[in-house]
Amino acid sequence: MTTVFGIFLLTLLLVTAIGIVRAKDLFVAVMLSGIYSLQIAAVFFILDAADVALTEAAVGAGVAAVLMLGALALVTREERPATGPRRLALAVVALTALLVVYATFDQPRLGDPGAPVHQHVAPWYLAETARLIDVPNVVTAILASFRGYDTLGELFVIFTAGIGVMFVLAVPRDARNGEEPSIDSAGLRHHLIPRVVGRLLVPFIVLFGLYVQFHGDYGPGGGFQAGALIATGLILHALIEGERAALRVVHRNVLLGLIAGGALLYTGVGIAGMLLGGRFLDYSVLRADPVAGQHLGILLVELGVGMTVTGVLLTIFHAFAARASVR
Amino acid sequence: MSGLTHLPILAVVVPLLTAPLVALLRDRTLAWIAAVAASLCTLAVAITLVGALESVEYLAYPLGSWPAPYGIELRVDAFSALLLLIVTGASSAGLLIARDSLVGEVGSERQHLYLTAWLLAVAGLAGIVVSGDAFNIFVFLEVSSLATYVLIAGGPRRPALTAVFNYLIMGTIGATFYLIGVGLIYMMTGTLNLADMEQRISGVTELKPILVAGGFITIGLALKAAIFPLHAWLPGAYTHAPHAATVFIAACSTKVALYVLLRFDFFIFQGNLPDHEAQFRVFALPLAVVAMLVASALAIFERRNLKRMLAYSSIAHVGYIVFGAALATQTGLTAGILHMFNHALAKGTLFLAAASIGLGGAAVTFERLAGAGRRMPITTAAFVVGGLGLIGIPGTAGFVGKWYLVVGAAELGPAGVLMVVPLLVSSVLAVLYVWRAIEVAYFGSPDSARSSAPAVRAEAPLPMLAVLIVAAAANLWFGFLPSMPLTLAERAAEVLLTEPDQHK
Amino acid sequence: MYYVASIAILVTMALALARALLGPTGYDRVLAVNMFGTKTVLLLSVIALLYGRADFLDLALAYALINFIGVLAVLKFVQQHALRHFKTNKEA
Amino acid sequence: MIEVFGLFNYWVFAALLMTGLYTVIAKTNLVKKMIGLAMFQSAVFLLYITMDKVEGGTAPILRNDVPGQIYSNPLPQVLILTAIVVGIATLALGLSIVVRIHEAYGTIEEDEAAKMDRE
Amino acid sequence: MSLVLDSASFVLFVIGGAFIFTGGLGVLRMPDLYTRMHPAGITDTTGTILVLAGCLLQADLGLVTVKLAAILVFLLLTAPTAAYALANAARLAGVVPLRAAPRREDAAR
Repeated sequence: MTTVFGIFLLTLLLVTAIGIVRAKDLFVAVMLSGIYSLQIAAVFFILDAADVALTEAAVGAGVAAVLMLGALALVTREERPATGPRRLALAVVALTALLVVYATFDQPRLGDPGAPVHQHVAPWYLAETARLIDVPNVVTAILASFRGYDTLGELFVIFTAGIGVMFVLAVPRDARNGEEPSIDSAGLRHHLIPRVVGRLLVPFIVLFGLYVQFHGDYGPGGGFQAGALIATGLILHALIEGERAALRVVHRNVLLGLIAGGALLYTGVGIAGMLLGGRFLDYSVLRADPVAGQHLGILLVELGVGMTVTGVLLTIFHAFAARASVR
Repeated sequence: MSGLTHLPILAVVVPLLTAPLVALLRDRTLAWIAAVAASLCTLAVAITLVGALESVEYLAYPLGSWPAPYGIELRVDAFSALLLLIVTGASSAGLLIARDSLVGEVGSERQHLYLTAWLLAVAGLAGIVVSGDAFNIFVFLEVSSLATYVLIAGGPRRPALTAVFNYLIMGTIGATFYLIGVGLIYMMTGTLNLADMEQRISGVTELKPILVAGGFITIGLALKAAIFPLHAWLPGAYTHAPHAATVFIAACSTKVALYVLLRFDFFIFQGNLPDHEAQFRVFALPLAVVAMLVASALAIFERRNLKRMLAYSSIAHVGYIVFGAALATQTGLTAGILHMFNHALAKGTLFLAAASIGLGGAAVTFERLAGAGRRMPITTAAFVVGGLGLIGIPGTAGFVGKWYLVVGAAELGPAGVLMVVPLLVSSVLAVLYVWRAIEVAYFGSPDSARSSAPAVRAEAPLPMLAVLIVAAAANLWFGFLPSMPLTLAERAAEVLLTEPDQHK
Repeated sequence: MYYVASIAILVTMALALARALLGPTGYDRVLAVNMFGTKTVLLLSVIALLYGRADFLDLALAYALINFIGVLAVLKFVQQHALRHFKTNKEA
Repeated sequence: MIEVFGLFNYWVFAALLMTGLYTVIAKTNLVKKMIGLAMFQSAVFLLYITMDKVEGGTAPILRNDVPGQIYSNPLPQVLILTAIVVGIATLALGLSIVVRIHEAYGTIEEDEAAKMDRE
Repeated sequence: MSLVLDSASFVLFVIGGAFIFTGGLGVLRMPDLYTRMHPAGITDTTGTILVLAGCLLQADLGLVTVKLAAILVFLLLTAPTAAYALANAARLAGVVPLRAAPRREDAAR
């Protein structure tokens, strides 16, 4: 039955995708891509990927939508009728699709327990996690320890994006093309009810983010999801109170500190493993008991990820928002 | 556990750890010193690795001490060490001149962010070449790509923005194609570790997904490596990036993508796909030949911007490298891999010279180049050395690579001898465009009304000049004594051509 | 028993999607997006219980929070945009 | 019937991949291109997550109260978590460049900006 | 006891599902924005409460109940807020309710 649900949702997903492509108003396209994210996240949930569903929802429907709106506020909203290379596009797309569909016929079917992916590496993780790391969430165990180096890379990907956006948008705005009138980003000043409710919610969202951060060993969650949630909570604060007020609460330098601090914390834990006689990112040597060491290591690196992600997402949001406000 | 054990990871960790520190340093000079120190340290690590690899086939480093297919493993062999040398060398050269060269291009209040992105690019590229895990390569590919976009976006004129946007779109499509390919291989083998993949892929009987994966990975990385029809992003990106960044990017970013491409095609697919070498040859050889001829011709017709001309020449030289690899013989691969090193040297020198000529953030147009031979004799001399290397004149490093390419092609018999023709034609074309630049530099008279270049004798500041002289000297050094890169390239070719069951 | 609710929710999602695609005003779409979001929250809660993994209700909770922020962000954008057009028109 | 269901996800993956790639290549609007790129990447997420599902399995969060529980494959999930981060990072950087392009050229249509570059 | 609970939540699910479906139908079929907000605001929220109540009856007492209750409270807080803000924004932007404008094309502007 859930398979049918999945197929239904996937069909909706396709309809949404086509709607996004056809929408002439970019604002509509952004809203539809919010729906798109929710749908694909629901599909992930049905396919047993709880952590991924949480991330996709927080990132796609939350952060990405807010970022795209922030960018749209700075550029034109209407799309000019396209005159792009349609023939070339169709040819490339058709070729790619043929390749992919050709490959499907030899692929294992959905849910086939005999598929190679379920035979080789994965069973080891499922069997050994309890003994070696002793956290129930195997996804967290792999993410933070077995493949912790990938996560270090992931952290630096988002770090690079943060540095990049800061760098790219650090240029003073060119006055030549600034024909749009400036807008005071005062927040939703005139809306009493959303403000009150929003203010009420902000601490709960941050609290929930912290729960997701530290509960990631036991349930879906972890540093990245928590970072995205906390960042969305603080973005909500900025939305209702305005940029300046939000920056007074969390200053830019604090954000930069968070970004760099998280990255340094993760790398530092790795180096500590090296100095204590193990390899890079070896947490077992952090404590006398290897399993306790793993717990400590996972806690610290997840914290690092959470810090950097929160800092980067907020920085990016402020970089866009600051450009829209009075200069 | 000796200090040597940690060498592979140090190549990644040193720049990675320095990057956030540099972001925190507001002072331009301090940030620059830290970045240079990190880059030089990484270069030292690379040199030590080359030394350490003389006695062993490869160095493996299991991260987090988890055993190989379950954890991520770094694996450094001769091929990776050579690439690491190129990456760190180019980065150090670029960074050493960055302090003088970035003035007028990147505002001093955001230079620490720029240098952070630079270190991240180094870490990303180093991470790719030392990694032994297919997905890990993707992650570091993205670190390096994002950082490279930032480096190019720092260009002082607005075409830099459109150029970097193009690159971002194409680069992301390329990386995503790679991800699809890795996903399909993972689906059929259940593993992500390259060495394990190589073993297990021979047991896969359903070939369609593997074949499609081969297609996706090859096309995706070809986009990143700017192999001929997929090169559209490259000229704009090289032309409009800040001069110092061009030195770094042009010398190594396409080569790292080629490295991954060769790893996959010769390491993973040849063991499983029947006649994969023949397929690769049929697919890649014509592309390489067309690239060598068309891109060289485009370079000749580029009459405005020196950097754009050199960028087209880079596309042609990617063609040379692919040509060598497509021969799929020991000599051919050696030649291709050696040419990676030599081309990085020659192109690095040329772009270093271009950076001196365009000092202060000016675009390096031919007008600005005019009369450089009188204003900046040393710089122009170095430019000539690099240009000769590009052509492949005996005595420069570029000659050795081309010589091996000719030998490798000729080994294939009569058809191979025929393949020598485009090599020679392309070299003749290279003579034409390099000569034109030299002619303008020595004999062109600057049109004082239109040129902003100072007419008096004015070499670049000493640090830039020193780096340039070292680079030009290296071109000559490795032209007469090519044994170090040659040995590495030979061993790399051996590794690539060994069948999976013959390892260990 | 959960299926009854799930099917009703899924069908409603399709209806809301249709409204989001049809428009006509931006506000209609915001309404539809909001409705779609709450339906996703419900669907996740029901499926979490259906799978017998009630610990996944965290997800539904997160969705509920994010959905609200999304709607507010969209509203703020629309408001800014209307303001900008208003100003441009006045200046013109 | 089960044959069709078992491959449906992959076909949707192919369709989304096509839609995204088409948007990136055929549209000239830079924001639309970024949206297309995000869709293109999310199609790959679907590919990976589809292969993690095991019939009768549940999410890989171990529970001791149910003996003999089958779990779905955790590894693709970990990979996609990383890939999602890569996606948002690319999106953010791309959008910031779009904003700068709009400031420098006054347009976010690729062909118009290219025309200005040629002049 | 469990039979009573089961049948109670079954009834709640069915009624809630019906409400939700009606709400969705209303959002699609009603003629203009403000009339559409009515089913979205009231009918839909009722359905949400009923379905979540049905879930509450099924869950064991403990953290799960708390979470379900939290979801319920959040939805009850945010749904009317969003609806209010939406109506307010639309009214300020000049979307005219149907009775004042005989044709929908006018109302859309």
